[in-house]
Amino acid sequence: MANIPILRLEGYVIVSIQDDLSDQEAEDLQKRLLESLAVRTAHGVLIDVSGLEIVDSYFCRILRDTAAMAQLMGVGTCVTGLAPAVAVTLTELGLDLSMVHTEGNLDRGLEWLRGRD
Amino acid sequence: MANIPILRLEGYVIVSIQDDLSDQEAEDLQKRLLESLAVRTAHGVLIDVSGLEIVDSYFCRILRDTAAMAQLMGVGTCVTGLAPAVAVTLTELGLDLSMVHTEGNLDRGLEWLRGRD
Amino acid sequence: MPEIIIATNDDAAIVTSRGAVRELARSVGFGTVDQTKLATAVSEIVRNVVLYAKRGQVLFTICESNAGTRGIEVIIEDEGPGIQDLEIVLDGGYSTSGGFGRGISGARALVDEFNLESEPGQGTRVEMRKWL
Amino acid sequence: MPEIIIATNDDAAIVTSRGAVRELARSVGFGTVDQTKLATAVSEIVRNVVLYAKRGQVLFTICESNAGTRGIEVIIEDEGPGIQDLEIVLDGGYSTSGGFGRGISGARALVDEFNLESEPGQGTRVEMRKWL
Ligand SMILES: Nc1ncnc2c1ncn2[C@@H]1O[C@H](COP(=O)(O)OP(=O)(O)O)[C@@H](O)[C@H]1O
Ligand SMILES: Nc1ncnc2c1ncn2[C@@H]1O[C@H](COP(=O)(O)OP(=O)(O)O)[C@@H](O)[C@H]1O
Repeated sequence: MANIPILRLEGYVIVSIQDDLSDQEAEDLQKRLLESLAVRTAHGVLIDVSGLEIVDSYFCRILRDTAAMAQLMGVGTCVTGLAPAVAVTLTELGLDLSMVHTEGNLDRGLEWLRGRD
Repeated sequence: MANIPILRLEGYVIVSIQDDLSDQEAEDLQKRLLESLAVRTAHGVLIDVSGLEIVDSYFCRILRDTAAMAQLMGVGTCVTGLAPAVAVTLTELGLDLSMVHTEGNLDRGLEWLRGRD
Repeated sequence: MPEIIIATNDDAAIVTSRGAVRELARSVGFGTVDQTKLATAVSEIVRNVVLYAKRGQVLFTICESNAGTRGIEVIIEDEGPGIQDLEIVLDGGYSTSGGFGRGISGARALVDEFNLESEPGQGTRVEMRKWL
Repeated sequence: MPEIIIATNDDAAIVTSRGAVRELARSVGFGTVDQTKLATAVSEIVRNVVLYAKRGQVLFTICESNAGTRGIEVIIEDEGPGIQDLEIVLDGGYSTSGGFGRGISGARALVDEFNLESEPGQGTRVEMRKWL
Protein backbone atom coordinates (compact mmCIF):
# COMPACT_ATOMS: atom_id res chain seq x y z
CA MET A 1 0.00 0.00 0.00
CA ALA A 2 0.72 3.66 0.28
CA ASN A 3 3.97 5.35 1.23
CA ILE A 4 3.69 7.74 4.15
CA PRO A 5 2.79 11.12 2.66
CA ILE A 6 5.27 13.97 2.95
CA LEU A 7 3.36 17.25 3.19
CA ARG A 8 4.50 20.81 2.45
CA LEU A 9 2.95 23.61 4.45
CA GLU A 10 4.25 27.16 4.73
CA GLY A 11 7.58 25.89 3.45
CA TYR A 12 7.81 23.26 6.17
CA VAL A 13 7.98 19.56 5.48
CA ILE A 14 5.52 17.60 7.62
CA VAL A 15 5.35 13.88 8.17
CA SER A 16 2.88 12.16 10.44
CA ILE A 17 3.60 8.58 11.45
CA GLN A 18 0.49 6.85 12.66
CA ASP A 19 1.31 3.18 12.31
CA ASP A 20 4.08 0.94 13.53
CA LEU A 21 6.77 0.86 10.84
CA SER A 22 9.17 -1.95 10.09
CA ASP A 23 12.87 -1.08 10.09
CA GLN A 24 12.86 -1.04 6.30
CA GLU A 25 9.81 1.21 6.12
CA ALA A 26 11.36 3.59 8.63
CA GLU A 27 14.54 3.73 6.59
CA ASP A 28 12.62 4.33 3.37
CA LEU A 29 10.72 7.18 5.00
CA GLN A 30 13.95 8.74 6.19
CA LYS A 31 15.38 8.52 2.69
CA ARG A 32 12.31 10.06 1.04
CA LEU A 33 12.21 12.82 3.64
CA LEU A 34 15.83 13.80 3.07
CA GLU A 35 15.37 13.60 -0.69
CA SER A 36 12.39 15.92 -0.46
CA LEU A 37 14.66 18.44 1.32
CA ALA A 38 17.16 18.19 -1.50
CA VAL A 39 14.53 18.67 -4.23
CA ARG A 40 13.02 21.83 -2.79
CA THR A 41 14.40 23.91 0.05
CA ALA A 42 12.37 23.83 3.23
CA HIS A 43 12.42 25.97 6.36
CA GLY A 44 12.05 23.06 8.71
CA VAL A 45 10.99 19.49 9.25
CA LEU A 46 8.16 18.36 11.47
CA ILE A 47 7.86 14.68 12.37
CA ASP A 48 4.67 13.87 14.22
CA VAL A 49 4.79 10.55 16.09
CA SER A 50 1.61 10.97 18.12
CA GLY A 51 0.21 7.80 16.55
CA LEU A 52 3.23 5.71 17.52
CA GLU A 53 2.92 3.38 20.49
CA ILE A 54 6.45 2.00 20.32
CA VAL A 55 9.76 3.73 19.64
CA ASP A 56 12.67 1.38 20.13
CA SER A 57 16.40 1.97 19.79
CA TYR A 58 16.26 1.49 16.03
CA PHE A 59 13.55 4.04 15.42
CA CYS A 60 15.05 6.40 17.96
CA ARG A 61 18.22 6.30 15.94
CA ILE A 62 16.30 7.00 12.73
CA LEU A 63 14.81 10.11 14.38
CA ARG A 64 18.21 11.30 15.63
CA ASP A 65 19.96 10.63 12.34
CA THR A 66 17.22 12.32 10.32
CA ALA A 67 17.44 15.43 12.47
CA ALA A 68 21.24 15.41 12.24
CA MET A 69 21.23 15.02 8.46
CA ALA A 70 18.54 17.69 8.01
CA GLN A 71 20.70 19.97 10.16
CA LEU A 72 23.61 19.36 7.81
CA MET A 73 21.29 20.52 5.02
CA GLY A 74 20.59 23.65 7.09
CA VAL A 75 17.11 22.59 8.17
CA GLY A 76 15.86 22.28 11.76
CA THR A 77 13.71 19.36 12.91
CA CYS A 78 10.97 19.12 15.49
CA VAL A 79 9.46 15.86 16.69
CA THR A 80 5.93 16.19 18.03
CA GLY A 81 3.48 14.08 19.98
CA LEU A 82 5.84 11.61 21.66
CA ALA A 83 3.50 9.58 23.86
CA PRO A 84 4.27 9.68 27.61
CA ALA A 85 4.70 5.89 27.68
CA VAL A 86 7.21 6.15 24.84
CA ALA A 87 9.17 8.91 26.58
CA VAL A 88 9.39 6.88 29.81
CA THR A 89 10.49 3.80 27.88
CA LEU A 90 13.19 5.63 25.94
CA THR A 91 14.63 6.94 29.19
CA GLU A 92 14.71 3.50 30.79
CA LEU A 93 16.25 2.10 27.61
CA GLY A 94 19.06 4.59 28.18
CA LEU A 95 18.33 6.36 24.91
CA ASP A 96 18.71 10.08 24.60
CA LEU A 97 16.57 12.19 22.25
CA SER A 98 17.65 15.47 23.82
CA MET A 99 19.51 16.55 20.68
CA VAL A 100 16.18 16.60 18.84
CA HIS A 101 13.72 19.35 19.69
CA THR A 102 10.34 17.97 20.77
CA GLU A 103 6.92 19.58 21.17
CA GLY A 104 3.57 18.30 22.39
CA ASN A 105 1.64 18.48 19.13
CA LEU A 106 1.75 19.61 15.50
CA ASP A 107 0.49 23.13 16.28
CA ARG A 108 3.20 23.72 18.88
CA GLY A 109 5.82 22.19 16.61
CA LEU A 110 4.88 24.51 13.79
CA GLU A 111 4.93 27.48 16.15
CA TRP A 112 8.42 26.52 17.26
CA LEU A 113 9.63 26.24 13.67
CA ARG A 114 8.02 29.57 12.75
CA GLY A 115 9.76 31.20 15.72
CA ARG A 116 13.16 30.07 14.46
CA ASP A 117 12.87 31.63 11.00
CA MET B 1 1.25 -1.34 5.41
CA ALA B 2 0.30 1.92 6.97
CA ASN B 3 -3.06 3.65 6.87
CA ILE B 4 -3.04 7.14 5.43
CA PRO B 5 -2.38 9.50 8.34
CA ILE B 6 -5.06 11.95 9.37
CA LEU B 7 -3.42 15.10 10.72
CA ARG B 8 -4.82 17.80 13.02
CA LEU B 9 -3.52 21.32 12.60
CA GLU B 10 -5.09 24.48 13.98
CA GLY B 11 -8.28 22.52 14.46
CA TYR B 12 -8.36 21.45 10.81
CA VAL B 13 -8.24 17.85 9.68
CA ILE B 14 -5.68 17.32 6.93
CA VAL B 15 -5.23 14.31 4.70
CA SER B 16 -2.68 14.05 1.94
CA ILE B 17 -3.14 11.31 -0.65
CA GLN B 18 0.08 10.59 -2.48
CA ASP B 19 -0.46 7.11 -3.86
CA ASP B 20 -3.06 5.51 -6.04
CA LEU B 21 -5.69 3.99 -3.74
CA SER B 22 -7.86 0.97 -4.44
CA ASP B 23 -11.63 1.47 -4.11
CA GLN B 24 -11.54 -0.26 -0.75
CA GLU B 25 -8.67 1.85 0.52
CA ALA B 26 -10.44 5.01 -0.62
CA GLU B 27 -13.60 3.94 1.18
CA ASP B 28 -11.66 3.11 4.34
CA LEU B 29 -10.02 6.51 4.28
CA GLN B 30 -13.38 8.22 3.88
CA LYS B 31 -14.71 6.27 6.85
CA ARG B 32 -11.75 7.09 9.08
CA LEU B 33 -11.91 10.75 8.08
CA LEU B 34 -15.58 11.07 8.96
CA GLU B 35 -15.03 9.17 12.20
CA SER B 36 -12.27 11.56 13.14
CA LEU B 37 -14.74 14.43 12.71
CA ALA B 38 -17.17 12.70 15.03
CA VAL B 39 -14.55 12.04 17.72
CA ARG B 40 -13.28 15.61 17.96
CA THR B 41 -14.88 18.67 16.38
CA ALA B 42 -12.90 20.23 13.58
CA HIS B 43 -13.17 23.60 11.83
CA GLY B 44 -12.63 22.15 8.40
CA VAL B 45 -11.29 19.33 6.26
CA LEU B 46 -8.44 19.60 3.81
CA ILE B 47 -7.87 16.80 1.32
CA ASP B 48 -4.67 17.18 -0.64
CA VAL B 49 -4.57 15.12 -3.84
CA SER B 50 -1.46 16.67 -5.37
CA GLY B 51 0.21 13.26 -5.43
CA LEU B 52 -2.66 11.64 -7.33
CA GLU B 53 -2.22 11.00 -11.04
CA ILE B 54 -5.63 9.43 -11.59
CA VAL B 55 -9.05 10.38 -10.26
CA ASP B 56 -11.77 8.31 -11.86
CA SER B 57 -15.52 8.40 -11.33
CA TYR B 58 -15.29 6.24 -8.24
CA PHE B 59 -12.77 8.40 -6.45
CA CYS B 60 -14.50 11.55 -7.64
CA ARG B 61 -17.63 10.28 -5.97
CA ILE B 62 -15.71 9.56 -2.76
CA LEU B 63 -14.49 13.17 -2.73
CA ARG B 64 -17.99 14.55 -3.35
CA ASP B 65 -19.62 12.29 -0.79
CA THR B 66 -16.99 13.05 1.84
CA ALA B 67 -17.49 16.79 1.39
CA ALA B 68 -21.26 16.38 1.51
CA MET B 69 -21.15 14.26 4.66
CA ALA B 70 -18.68 16.61 6.37
CA GLN B 71 -21.04 19.46 5.50
CA LEU B 72 -23.86 17.60 7.24
CA MET B 73 -21.59 17.50 10.28
CA GLY B 74 -21.15 21.26 9.92
CA VAL B 75 -17.62 21.11 8.54
CA GLY B 76 -16.41 22.61 5.26
CA THR B 77 -14.08 20.74 2.91
CA CYS B 78 -11.36 21.94 0.58
CA VAL B 79 -9.64 19.71 -1.98
CA THR B 80 -6.17 20.91 -2.94
CA GLY B 81 -3.60 20.16 -5.59
CA LEU B 82 -5.78 18.58 -8.27
CA ALA B 83 -3.33 18.00 -11.14
CA PRO B 84 -4.18 19.78 -14.43
CA ALA B 85 -4.32 16.43 -16.26
CA VAL B 86 -6.79 15.15 -13.68
CA ALA B 87 -8.98 18.25 -13.97
CA VAL B 88 -9.10 17.94 -17.78
CA THR B 89 -9.93 14.25 -17.54
CA LEU B 90 -12.72 14.75 -15.01
CA THR B 91 -14.32 17.30 -17.30
CA GLU B 92 -14.16 15.00 -20.32
CA LEU B 93 -15.54 12.18 -18.19
CA GLY B 94 -18.53 14.42 -17.59
CA LEU B 95 -17.89 14.53 -13.85
CA ASP B 96 -18.56 17.62 -11.84
CA LEU B 97 -16.54 18.55 -8.75
CA SER B 98 -17.90 22.08 -8.63
CA MET B 99 -19.77 21.43 -5.38
CA VAL B 100 -16.43 20.87 -3.66
CA HIS B 101 -14.21 23.88 -3.09
CA THR B 102 -10.75 23.42 -4.60
CA GLU B 103 -7.47 25.30 -4.15
CA GLY B 104 -4.05 24.99 -5.75
CA ASN B 105 -2.08 23.76 -2.76
CA LEU B 106 -2.20 23.06 0.96
CA ASP B 107 -1.21 26.62 1.95
CA ARG B 108 -4.03 28.15 -0.10
CA GLY B 109 -6.48 25.54 1.12
CA LEU B 110 -5.66 26.32 4.73
CA GLU B 111 -6.00 30.03 4.03
CA TRP B 112 -9.43 29.47 2.54
CA LEU B 113 -10.54 27.43 5.55
CA ARG B 114 -9.17 30.07 7.95
CA GLY B 115 -11.08 32.75 6.08
CA ARG B 116 -14.38 30.92 6.61
CA ASP B 117 -14.13 30.71 10.39
CA MET C 1 1.33 -9.83 -29.12
CA PRO C 2 0.16 -7.78 -26.15
CA GLU C 3 2.82 -6.14 -23.99
CA ILE C 4 0.82 -6.73 -20.82
CA ILE C 5 -2.02 -9.06 -19.81
CA ILE C 6 -3.68 -8.66 -16.44
CA ALA C 7 -6.38 -10.82 -14.88
CA THR C 8 -9.04 -8.47 -13.53
CA ASN C 9 -10.69 -10.28 -10.67
CA ASP C 10 -10.66 -7.76 -7.85
CA ASP C 11 -10.24 -4.26 -6.57
CA ALA C 12 -6.46 -4.47 -6.72
CA ALA C 13 -6.57 -5.28 -10.45
CA ILE C 14 -8.14 -1.88 -11.09
CA VAL C 15 -5.14 -0.17 -9.49
CA THR C 16 -2.67 -2.47 -11.24
CA SER C 17 -4.28 -2.00 -14.66
CA ARG C 18 -4.44 1.78 -14.60
CA GLY C 19 -0.88 1.95 -13.23
CA ALA C 20 0.42 -0.40 -15.90
CA VAL C 21 -1.21 1.36 -18.84
CA ARG C 22 -0.05 4.70 -17.54
CA GLU C 23 3.55 3.46 -17.45
CA LEU C 24 3.20 1.95 -20.91
CA ALA C 25 1.76 5.22 -22.26
CA ARG C 26 4.62 7.16 -20.73
CA SER C 27 7.16 4.81 -22.29
CA VAL C 28 5.52 5.14 -25.71
CA GLY C 29 5.81 8.92 -25.46
CA PHE C 30 2.33 10.09 -24.44
CA GLY C 31 2.20 13.35 -22.46
CA THR C 32 0.84 13.57 -18.93
CA VAL C 33 -2.69 14.53 -19.93
CA ASP C 34 -3.06 11.65 -22.38
CA GLN C 35 -1.49 9.20 -19.94
CA THR C 36 -4.07 10.26 -17.39
CA LYS C 37 -6.96 10.09 -19.86
CA LEU C 38 -6.07 6.60 -21.04
CA ALA C 39 -5.43 5.31 -17.52
CA THR C 40 -8.73 6.76 -16.33
CA ALA C 41 -10.64 5.16 -19.22
CA VAL C 42 -9.04 1.81 -18.33
CA SER C 43 -9.94 2.30 -14.69
CA GLU C 44 -13.61 2.82 -15.56
CA ILE C 45 -13.93 -0.20 -17.83
CA VAL C 46 -11.94 -2.56 -15.62
CA ARG C 47 -14.06 -1.55 -12.64
CA ASN C 48 -17.14 -2.54 -14.64
CA VAL C 49 -15.65 -5.99 -15.24
CA VAL C 50 -14.93 -6.46 -11.53
CA LEU C 51 -18.31 -5.02 -10.56
CA TYR C 52 -20.64 -6.66 -13.07
CA ALA C 53 -18.80 -9.73 -14.42
CA LYS C 54 -16.62 -10.53 -11.37
CA ARG C 55 -13.67 -11.62 -13.54
CA GLY C 56 -12.11 -10.91 -16.90
CA GLN C 57 -8.86 -9.74 -18.41
CA VAL C 58 -7.22 -6.70 -19.90
CA LEU C 59 -4.60 -6.69 -22.69
CA PHE C 60 -2.38 -3.73 -23.53
CA THR C 61 -0.64 -3.64 -26.90
CA ILE C 62 1.57 -1.03 -28.55
CA CYS C 63 0.11 -0.59 -32.04
CA GLU C 64 0.68 1.40 -35.21
CA SER C 65 -1.95 3.00 -37.42
CA ASN C 66 -1.98 2.67 -41.21
CA ALA C 67 -0.53 6.17 -41.34
CA GLY C 68 2.38 5.00 -39.19
CA THR C 69 1.32 6.70 -35.94
CA ARG C 70 2.08 4.77 -32.76
CA GLY C 71 -0.50 4.23 -30.10
CA ILE C 72 -1.82 1.91 -27.44
CA GLU C 73 -4.58 -0.61 -27.87
CA VAL C 74 -6.53 -1.80 -24.88
CA ILE C 75 -8.80 -4.84 -24.94
CA ILE C 76 -10.90 -5.55 -21.89
CA GLU C 77 -13.12 -8.62 -21.94
CA ASP C 78 -15.25 -10.69 -19.65
CA GLU C 79 -17.71 -13.56 -19.84
CA GLY C 80 -20.18 -11.91 -17.50
CA PRO C 81 -23.90 -11.17 -17.91
CA GLY C 82 -23.41 -8.69 -20.76
CA ILE C 83 -25.17 -5.36 -21.20
CA GLN C 84 -28.91 -5.25 -22.00
CA ASP C 85 -29.44 -1.71 -23.20
CA LEU C 86 -26.32 -0.93 -25.16
CA GLU C 87 -27.68 2.26 -26.73
CA ILE C 88 -28.73 3.76 -23.44
CA VAL C 89 -25.47 2.83 -21.74
CA LEU C 90 -23.40 4.38 -24.53
CA ASP C 91 -25.35 7.64 -24.13
CA GLY C 92 -24.35 7.80 -20.48
CA GLY C 93 -26.16 8.60 -17.28
CA TYR C 94 -27.62 5.11 -16.98
CA SER C 95 -26.53 2.86 -14.12
CA THR C 96 -27.88 -0.32 -12.58
CA SER C 97 -25.62 0.06 -9.55
CA GLY C 98 -26.40 3.56 -8.33
CA GLY C 99 -23.24 4.87 -10.01
CA PHE C 100 -22.92 8.03 -12.08
CA GLY C 101 -23.47 5.98 -15.24
CA ARG C 102 -20.45 7.79 -16.67
CA GLY C 103 -18.05 4.86 -16.87
CA ILE C 104 -18.65 3.74 -20.44
CA SER C 105 -19.68 7.04 -22.00
CA GLY C 106 -16.81 8.77 -20.16
CA ALA C 107 -14.18 6.24 -21.20
CA ARG C 108 -15.41 6.59 -24.76
CA ALA C 109 -14.80 10.35 -24.62
CA LEU C 110 -11.27 9.90 -23.28
CA VAL C 111 -9.86 7.75 -26.10
CA ASP C 112 -9.61 8.08 -29.89
CA GLU C 113 -11.34 4.83 -30.82
CA PHE C 114 -13.90 3.00 -28.74
CA ASN C 115 -15.67 -0.20 -29.56
CA LEU C 116 -18.10 -2.04 -27.32
CA GLU C 117 -19.51 -5.47 -28.06
CA SER C 118 -21.81 -7.15 -25.62
CA GLU C 119 -24.09 -10.14 -25.82
CA PRO C 120 -26.51 -10.71 -22.92
CA GLY C 121 -25.50 -13.95 -21.20
CA GLN C 122 -22.23 -14.13 -23.16
CA GLY C 123 -20.04 -11.31 -21.95
CA THR C 124 -18.64 -7.93 -22.86
CA ARG C 125 -15.63 -6.81 -24.87
CA VAL C 126 -14.31 -3.25 -25.01
CA GLU C 127 -11.62 -2.19 -27.48
CA MET C 128 -10.01 1.20 -27.10
CA ARG C 129 -7.19 2.90 -28.98
CA LYS C 130 -5.36 6.11 -28.31
CA TRP C 131 -2.87 7.59 -30.79
CA LEU C 132 0.21 9.69 -30.11
CA MET D 1 1.34 -23.62 26.72
CA PRO D 2 2.28 -20.36 25.04
CA GLU D 3 -0.55 -18.11 23.87
CA ILE D 4 1.42 -17.01 20.81
CA ILE D 5 4.40 -18.39 18.89
CA ILE D 6 5.96 -16.33 16.12
CA ALA D 7 8.77 -17.31 13.78
CA THR D 8 11.22 -14.41 13.72
CA ASN D 9 12.93 -14.55 10.37
CA ASP D 10 12.68 -11.01 9.07
CA ASP D 11 11.97 -7.37 9.56
CA ALA D 12 8.22 -7.90 9.53
CA ALA D 13 8.47 -10.35 12.45
CA ILE D 14 9.79 -7.53 14.64
CA VAL D 15 6.64 -5.50 13.98
CA THR D 16 4.38 -8.53 14.41
CA SER D 17 6.04 -9.59 17.67
CA ARG D 18 5.89 -6.22 19.38
CA GLY D 19 2.32 -5.70 18.20
CA ALA D 20 1.24 -9.12 19.44
CA VAL D 21 2.80 -8.81 22.88
CA ARG D 22 1.37 -5.35 23.28
CA GLU D 23 -2.12 -6.66 22.55
CA LEU D 24 -1.59 -9.59 24.91
CA ALA D 25 -0.35 -7.25 27.67
CA ARG D 26 -3.39 -5.03 27.17
CA SER D 27 -5.72 -8.01 27.39
CA VAL D 28 -4.07 -9.22 30.62
CA GLY D 29 -4.61 -5.80 32.16
CA PHE D 30 -1.27 -4.01 31.86
CA GLY D 31 -1.41 -0.22 31.63
CA THR D 32 -0.16 1.74 28.62
CA VAL D 33 3.31 2.40 30.02
CA ASP D 34 3.93 -1.26 30.86
CA GLN D 35 2.51 -2.41 27.53
CA THR D 36 4.96 -0.08 25.80
CA LYS D 37 7.90 -1.16 27.95
CA LEU D 38 7.30 -4.86 27.35
CA ALA D 39 6.69 -4.40 23.63
CA THR D 40 9.85 -2.32 23.30
CA ALA D 41 11.93 -4.93 25.15
CA VAL D 42 10.57 -7.59 22.78
CA SER D 43 11.35 -5.38 19.79
CA GLU D 44 14.99 -5.06 20.85
CA ILE D 45 15.57 -8.75 21.47
CA VAL D 46 13.72 -9.96 18.38
CA ARG D 47 15.70 -7.52 16.25
CA ASN D 48 18.89 -9.09 17.64
CA VAL D 49 17.67 -12.51 16.52
CA VAL D 50 16.92 -11.26 13.00
CA LEU D 51 20.17 -9.29 12.87
CA TYR D 52 22.65 -11.72 14.38
CA ALA D 53 21.06 -15.18 14.10
CA LYS D 54 18.88 -14.65 11.00
CA ARG D 55 16.05 -16.84 12.35
CA GLY D 56 14.53 -17.91 15.64
CA GLN D 57 11.25 -17.81 17.46
CA VAL D 58 9.41 -15.96 20.17
CA LEU D 59 6.86 -17.43 22.59
CA PHE D 60 4.44 -15.38 24.68
CA THR D 61 2.77 -17.01 27.68
CA ILE D 62 0.42 -15.65 30.31
CA CYS D 63 1.89 -16.78 33.63
CA GLU D 64 1.24 -16.54 37.35
CA SER D 65 3.77 -15.98 40.12
CA ASN D 66 3.86 -18.06 43.32
CA ALA D 67 2.19 -15.11 45.03
CA GLY D 68 -0.67 -15.35 42.52
CA THR D 69 0.22 -12.27 40.48
CA ARG D 70 -0.46 -12.55 36.74
CA GLY D 71 2.10 -11.60 34.18
CA ILE D 72 3.54 -12.30 30.77
CA GLU D 73 6.50 -14.52 30.03
CA VAL D 74 8.46 -14.01 26.84
CA ILE D 75 10.96 -16.54 25.53
CA ILE D 76 13.04 -15.58 22.51
CA GLU D 77 15.47 -18.16 21.18
CA ASP D 78 17.70 -18.75 18.21
CA GLU D 79 20.38 -21.17 17.10
CA GLY D 80 22.67 -18.46 15.83
CA PRO D 81 26.33 -17.69 16.60
CA GLY D 82 25.71 -16.88 20.28
CA ILE D 83 27.24 -14.03 22.26
CA GLN D 84 30.96 -14.04 23.10
CA ASP D 85 31.25 -11.43 25.82
CA LEU D 86 28.11 -11.88 27.85
CA GLU D 87 29.25 -9.70 30.77
CA ILE D 88 30.12 -6.76 28.57
CA VAL D 89 26.90 -7.03 26.57
CA LEU D 90 24.78 -7.12 29.73
CA ASP D 91 26.49 -3.94 30.94
CA GLY D 92 25.40 -2.17 27.76
CA GLY D 93 27.07 0.19 25.34
CA TYR D 94 28.78 -2.64 23.46
CA SER D 95 27.82 -3.38 19.87
CA THR D 96 29.38 -5.36 17.05
CA SER D 97 27.03 -3.77 14.51
CA GLY D 98 27.54 -0.06 15.08
CA GLY D 99 24.32 0.04 17.12
CA PHE D 100 23.80 1.85 20.40
CA GLY D 101 24.57 -1.39 22.26
CA ARG D 102 21.45 -0.68 24.32
CA GLY D 103 19.28 -3.54 23.08
CA ILE D 104 20.03 -6.16 25.71
CA SER D 105 20.84 -3.89 28.64
CA GLY D 106 17.83 -1.73 27.78
CA ALA D 107 15.40 -4.63 27.47
CA ARG D 108 16.68 -5.89 30.83
CA ALA D 109 15.79 -2.56 32.43
CA LEU D 110 12.28 -2.59 30.97
CA VAL D 111 11.09 -5.91 32.43
CA ASP D 112 10.89 -7.40 35.93
CA GLU D 113 12.87 -10.57 35.27
CA PHE D 114 15.53 -11.03 32.63
CA ASN D 115 17.56 -14.11 31.90
CA LEU D 116 20.06 -14.48 29.08
CA GLU D 117 21.73 -17.76 28.15
CA SER D 118 24.10 -17.92 25.24
CA GLU D 119 26.61 -20.48 24.08
CA PRO D 120 28.99 -19.43 21.30
CA GLY D 121 28.18 -21.55 18.27
CA GLN D 122 24.98 -22.88 19.84
CA GLY D 123 22.57 -20.01 20.04
CA THR D 124 20.94 -17.56 22.40
CA ARG D 125 17.91 -17.73 24.65
CA VAL D 126 16.34 -14.77 26.40
CA GLU D 127 13.64 -15.19 29.05
CA MET D 128 11.76 -12.13 30.27
CA ARG D 129 8.86 -11.73 32.66
CA LYS D 130 6.76 -8.73 33.57
CA TRP D 131 4.22 -8.77 36.39
CA LEU D 132 1.00 -6.84 36.73
N1 LIG E 1 -18.72 -5.56 -18.18
C1 LIG E 1 -20.06 -5.41 -17.95
N2 LIG E 1 -20.87 -6.49 -17.81
C2 LIG E 1 -22.21 -6.33 -17.57
N3 LIG E 1 -22.81 -5.14 -17.44
C3 LIG E 1 -22.07 -4.02 -17.56
C4 LIG E 1 -20.67 -4.09 -17.83
N4 LIG E 1 -20.21 -2.82 -17.91
C5 LIG E 1 -21.26 -2.02 -17.72
N5 LIG E 1 -22.39 -2.72 -17.50
C6 LIG E 1 -23.77 -2.16 -17.30
O1 LIG E 1 -23.81 -0.86 -17.87
C7 LIG E 1 -24.22 0.11 -16.90
C8 LIG E 1 -23.53 1.44 -17.15
O2 LIG E 1 -22.13 1.32 -16.96
P1 LIG E 1 -21.23 2.61 -16.74
O3 LIG E 1 -21.48 3.56 -17.86
O4 LIG E 1 -19.82 2.18 -16.55
O5 LIG E 1 -21.79 3.28 -15.42
P2 LIG E 1 -21.76 2.76 -13.88
O6 LIG E 1 -20.67 1.73 -13.75
O7 LIG E 1 -21.54 4.01 -13.10
O8 LIG E 1 -23.12 2.16 -13.63
C9 LIG E 1 -23.88 -0.51 -15.57
O9 LIG E 1 -24.66 0.00 -14.53
C10 LIG E 1 -24.13 -2.00 -15.83
O10 LIG E 1 -25.50 -2.32 -15.70
N1 LIG F 1 20.79 -13.27 19.34
C1 LIG F 1 22.09 -12.92 19.23
N2 LIG F 1 22.98 -13.74 18.61
C2 LIG F 1 24.29 -13.40 18.50
N3 LIG F 1 24.80 -12.23 18.96
C3 LIG F 1 23.98 -11.37 19.59
C4 LIG F 1 22.59 -11.65 19.75
N4 LIG F 1 22.02 -10.60 20.41
C5 LIG F 1 23.03 -9.71 20.64
N5 LIG F 1 24.20 -10.16 20.15
C6 LIG F 1 25.52 -9.47 20.25
O1 LIG F 1 25.48 -8.58 21.37
C7 LIG F 1 25.79 -7.25 20.97
C8 LIG F 1 25.01 -6.25 21.81
O2 LIG F 1 23.61 -6.37 21.55
P1 LIG F 1 22.62 -5.21 21.95
O3 LIG F 1 22.84 -4.86 23.39
O4 LIG F 1 21.26 -5.61 21.55
O5 LIG F 1 23.11 -3.95 21.11
P2 LIG F 1 23.08 -3.72 19.51
O6 LIG F 1 22.06 -4.63 18.89
O7 LIG F 1 22.74 -2.25 19.41
O8 LIG F 1 24.46 -4.00 19.00
C9 LIG F 1 25.47 -7.19 19.51
O9 LIG F 1 26.20 -6.19 18.84
C10 LIG F 1 25.83 -8.61 19.04
O10 LIG F 1 27.22 -8.72 18.79
